[in-house]
Amino acid sequence: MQTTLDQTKARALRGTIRIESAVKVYGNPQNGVVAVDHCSLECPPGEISMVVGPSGCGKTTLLNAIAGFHSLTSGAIYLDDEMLCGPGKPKADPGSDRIVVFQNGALFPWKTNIENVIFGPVMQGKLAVKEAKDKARTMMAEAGLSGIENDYPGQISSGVRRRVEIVRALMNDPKVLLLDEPYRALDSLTKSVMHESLLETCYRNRITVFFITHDLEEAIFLGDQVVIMTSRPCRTKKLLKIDLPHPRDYSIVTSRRFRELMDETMDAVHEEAMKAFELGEREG
Amino acid sequence: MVEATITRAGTMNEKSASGELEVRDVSKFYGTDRYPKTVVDNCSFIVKRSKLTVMIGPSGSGKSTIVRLLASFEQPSTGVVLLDGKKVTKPDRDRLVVFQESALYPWMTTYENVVFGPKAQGRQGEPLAEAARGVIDRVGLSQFQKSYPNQLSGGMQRRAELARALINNPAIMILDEPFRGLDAMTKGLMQEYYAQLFENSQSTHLFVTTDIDEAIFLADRLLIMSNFPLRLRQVIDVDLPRPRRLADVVTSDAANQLKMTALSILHEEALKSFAVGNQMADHFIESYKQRYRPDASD
Amino acid sequence: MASDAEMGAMDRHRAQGPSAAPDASTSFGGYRMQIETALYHFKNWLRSPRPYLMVLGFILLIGFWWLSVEVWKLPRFAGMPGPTAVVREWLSREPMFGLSFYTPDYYVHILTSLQRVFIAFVLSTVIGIPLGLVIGWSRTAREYIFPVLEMLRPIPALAWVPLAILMFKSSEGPVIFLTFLPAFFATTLNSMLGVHSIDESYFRAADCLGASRWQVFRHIVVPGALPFVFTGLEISIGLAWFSLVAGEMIAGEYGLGYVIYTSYTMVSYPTIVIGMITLGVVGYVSSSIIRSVGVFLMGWRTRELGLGGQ
Amino acid sequence: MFALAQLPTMLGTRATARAIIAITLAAVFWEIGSRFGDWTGARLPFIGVVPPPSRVLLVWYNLIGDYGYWQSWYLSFLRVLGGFGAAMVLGIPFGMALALNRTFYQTAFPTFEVLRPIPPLAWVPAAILFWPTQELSIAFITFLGAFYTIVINVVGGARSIDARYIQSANAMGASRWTVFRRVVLPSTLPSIIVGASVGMGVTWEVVVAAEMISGGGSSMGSGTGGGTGGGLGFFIWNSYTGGSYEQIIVGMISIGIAGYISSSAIRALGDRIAPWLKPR
Repeated sequence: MQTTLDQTKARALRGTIRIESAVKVYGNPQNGVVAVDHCSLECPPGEISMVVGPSGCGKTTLLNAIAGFHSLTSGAIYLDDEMLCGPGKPKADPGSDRIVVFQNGALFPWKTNIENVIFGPVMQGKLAVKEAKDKARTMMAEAGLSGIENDYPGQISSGVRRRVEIVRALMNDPKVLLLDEPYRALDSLTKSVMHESLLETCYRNRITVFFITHDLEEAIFLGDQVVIMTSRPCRTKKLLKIDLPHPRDYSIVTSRRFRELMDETMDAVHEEAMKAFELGEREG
Repeated sequence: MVEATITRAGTMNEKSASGELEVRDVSKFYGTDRYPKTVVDNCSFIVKRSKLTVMIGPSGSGKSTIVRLLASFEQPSTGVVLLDGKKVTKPDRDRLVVFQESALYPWMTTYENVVFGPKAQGRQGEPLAEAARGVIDRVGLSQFQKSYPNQLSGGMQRRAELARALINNPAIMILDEPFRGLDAMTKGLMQEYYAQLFENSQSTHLFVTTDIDEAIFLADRLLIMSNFPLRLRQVIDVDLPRPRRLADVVTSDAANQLKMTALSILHEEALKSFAVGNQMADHFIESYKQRYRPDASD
Repeated sequence: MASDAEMGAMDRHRAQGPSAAPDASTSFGGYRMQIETALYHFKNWLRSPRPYLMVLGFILLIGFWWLSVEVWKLPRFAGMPGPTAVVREWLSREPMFGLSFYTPDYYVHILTSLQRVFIAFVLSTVIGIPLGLVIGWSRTAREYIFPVLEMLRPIPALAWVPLAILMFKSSEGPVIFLTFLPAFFATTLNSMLGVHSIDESYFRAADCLGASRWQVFRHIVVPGALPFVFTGLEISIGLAWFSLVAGEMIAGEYGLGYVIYTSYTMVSYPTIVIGMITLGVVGYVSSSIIRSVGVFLMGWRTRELGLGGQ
Repeated sequence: MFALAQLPTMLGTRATARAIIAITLAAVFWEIGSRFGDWTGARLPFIGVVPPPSRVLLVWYNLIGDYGYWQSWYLSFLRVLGGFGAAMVLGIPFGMALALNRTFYQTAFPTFEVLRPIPPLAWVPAAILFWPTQELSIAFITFLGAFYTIVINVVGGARSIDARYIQSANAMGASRWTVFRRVVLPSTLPSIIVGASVGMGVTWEVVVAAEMISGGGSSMGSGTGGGTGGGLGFFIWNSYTGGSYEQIIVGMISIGIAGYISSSAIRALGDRIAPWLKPR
């Protein structure tokens, strides 16, 4: 564990996300729908923060605010010491220091995988196409993705597509990676392998990860900290530091400590799930 | 056969019928004689009477194919499928499938969906209405009898589909990854819910999944399948006490032991399909179906 | 690893198999493979009942036509041109009514119609695609421009005939305008819908990756809308032919629609059918061309759908 | 939920305001454009010959009490309904048969596809020759226009039914007729509705042209007073030959409104017979 950390320590101390009593109200501020209610949260640099909550609870609203897709009604979000959004600036500017990996994937289907991967640096004019391609090839090879550079995303499996998308994000050398339930559509076995691959990537690049999920097992397996959210409006219910040793592999899910952690959090999550479930029933 | 149907229909309101399904040396090839491709390779297993058998394997390994064979939507290339010792050849209501994504008829309300099967078999009137209400009540959808499927949440759709299958009293219920695509939390609730349904009915179920936790939580017997082409790797008996609760199973040592065993086999299988291009199996079958579907257009 | 061997085998299979013709060209190189696959499909097709039933269908249609008009001379059918009369006229070196494969006039009419459709189609494409993309992409543009289009759209193109004749003094002007109008609406509308069909997350991803507004237009809006744009173009060329005929009938001096109508007034009935069939063929060919261009430009899509071999 | 529901209305009002601005501007330009010649003596191209909207409105106002004008509406609607109705009645069973019977499909569909590229209006002379009355030939061409669209949509809809729907119906013991009646038909309904609304548009297009060609070519009708024999297409053509340019525009707008009403009716009907398509 220690060696992995040391190697990357130089890059580790950037990319803190601090959310300070964020509020998001849809519609009229007085009587609108409160999606996020005074939510405060800090994601330490170079760590994986897992945000767990039932679907529709407003986690994605939070992510959208960080990424700059949506505005906040009040509150502030900081990246390191820079204010992304806050008083006087309700909406952050989207930028390549915070890159989102979407729930259903957003590789451009009309571009080959390598064209997708070089999209960021080429668009920003940071790299010429040729240099970008060289770099992309190296990065894809590191991630075990050689040989599919010139395929279209539609030709590879959805698991591989997510890995390409993460490489596309990393090409921009972002401070933060924002993942919005990226593995939801995958079956649980593929998911388990995807998790190991993501962890490996994170060890290598040591970037801050903000990962939304409603799968508790996924959260504990991947996370350095797990934040459990209440269902609508979204607030932090419980914050749990995960002390499982790194590097982790999938055998850890059957370890005693892992199960203790599951046990500790299960009730909190279950309670919120029930709430959301009933809410859904009533609406239907 | 006719006799059996009549008795089952007669005993509608009692405990469900239950049968035993045997798969003997079944293989399935797709493609042409020039390019044959084995999807299911010489599988033999028994879905035991009144037990919940769970089949688990990586996605794209051909599990859905075997479901189609069991329901006789397709015929095996070699081997036979036997229900209570008799060979099955046609789709029938003694083997009903609950599909991966909801196959509720979107143009019918919950109630109409549920009574579709019995009505098609000529049953009607107040006894049917009562049975339907009973089943809908059992899955907790009484208030949603008049809702169309797209007005129901994902979890409710799955329950409506369970109800639609249950009212037909199938000898075998086949569930093909019924909770896939639900979010993890709803899924947990649905699993507990389904386990309860099964425990109350004690009919024969075959449940197909890729989720190890789901499998161990639900199963009486666990069939672990290998990657494309589908083969039976191992059968594990799960003798956790019933009724089960999710929280108990997660913390139980016995379940954990089982999980470790199963994971070691499955992880290896998953890794195989993780290699770039694991879509091949799906891809192949999909394009096959596109091509050889009856009336495939030019 | 055993799985590697399996993968290899499968890959090879994929390349050769009936399922994946486009992959063959990328991974196993060569037209040979493609030709082989095509031949294989062709043989399969010949072995199926499809070609024979198809021919049967044609025979039934033409047979019915022939029998009812020329053999049984059913009431009302008797006055119609029969198939042998049409074919005889069409292949004759000295056609009774003036139009056949051997008369230059025949080709002048085809070329005139083609030219009109071509001009109208190019105009509608050049104006319609950018307009559609812009009103699809920019909310402001849509809110200002779209209502005006929606006001005009329900008016059938052919209701414009008299106004078109008044507005364009030349003889070509009205016909081209009438041909242009429905094609333009179809192209614009579909381009707009195409932009709407693009998943929001593609725009967001591009924002994240630092693309400028113009780059988003160039790399997301244009390729993302392409499938719809081409659907629009196919509809548009169909509509162009549709209203061209009416335009030529009412206001033209040459062209296939004109041929059909004047043949009627001049009682040269076989020529009507010649005109109709020619129209059908030319129309079909032109939309096939559009379709092929679309398939060529959207290689990623065919592959994604896994339909390449078909 | 309440505020979320408000959101689209708020946006809606801005969009409405912009729509009104845009349409008003367009009308103003039209007015100026067509009157420019009167004011300066230099008539603008294209727009210069078009009568200004104010005069069109005036003429329209005067026509509101005119029997012939409403007669044209009535006749056109009658033709549209006739042709369209026939196309539905024949097209839906034909399309279903194509989709469900393989042999029939393989026999008839190529022929259908060969005939389809011939534009309906190219059939005008043949139709006039064949049918004993002009009314029937117009009806035939109208029918043809909608028929192709409806058949194509029915075939497409019925052939893309999710196989699982049929499989589970079979497994539950449904007879062939039940499967058709309760599964195939309702799942094709959305495409039938789409086909119908597109077909309705084509029908109006064809009716107008057919009225112009067959009616306009003949000598029936009564000069400027609006067509007594011929429907809205004929009304336009008559106004043109009679030199009443304002009436041309009135006719065009009337047809636009009529077409819009018909397709709204189809949509409303679609919502009624396929209530499950409405989201919650």
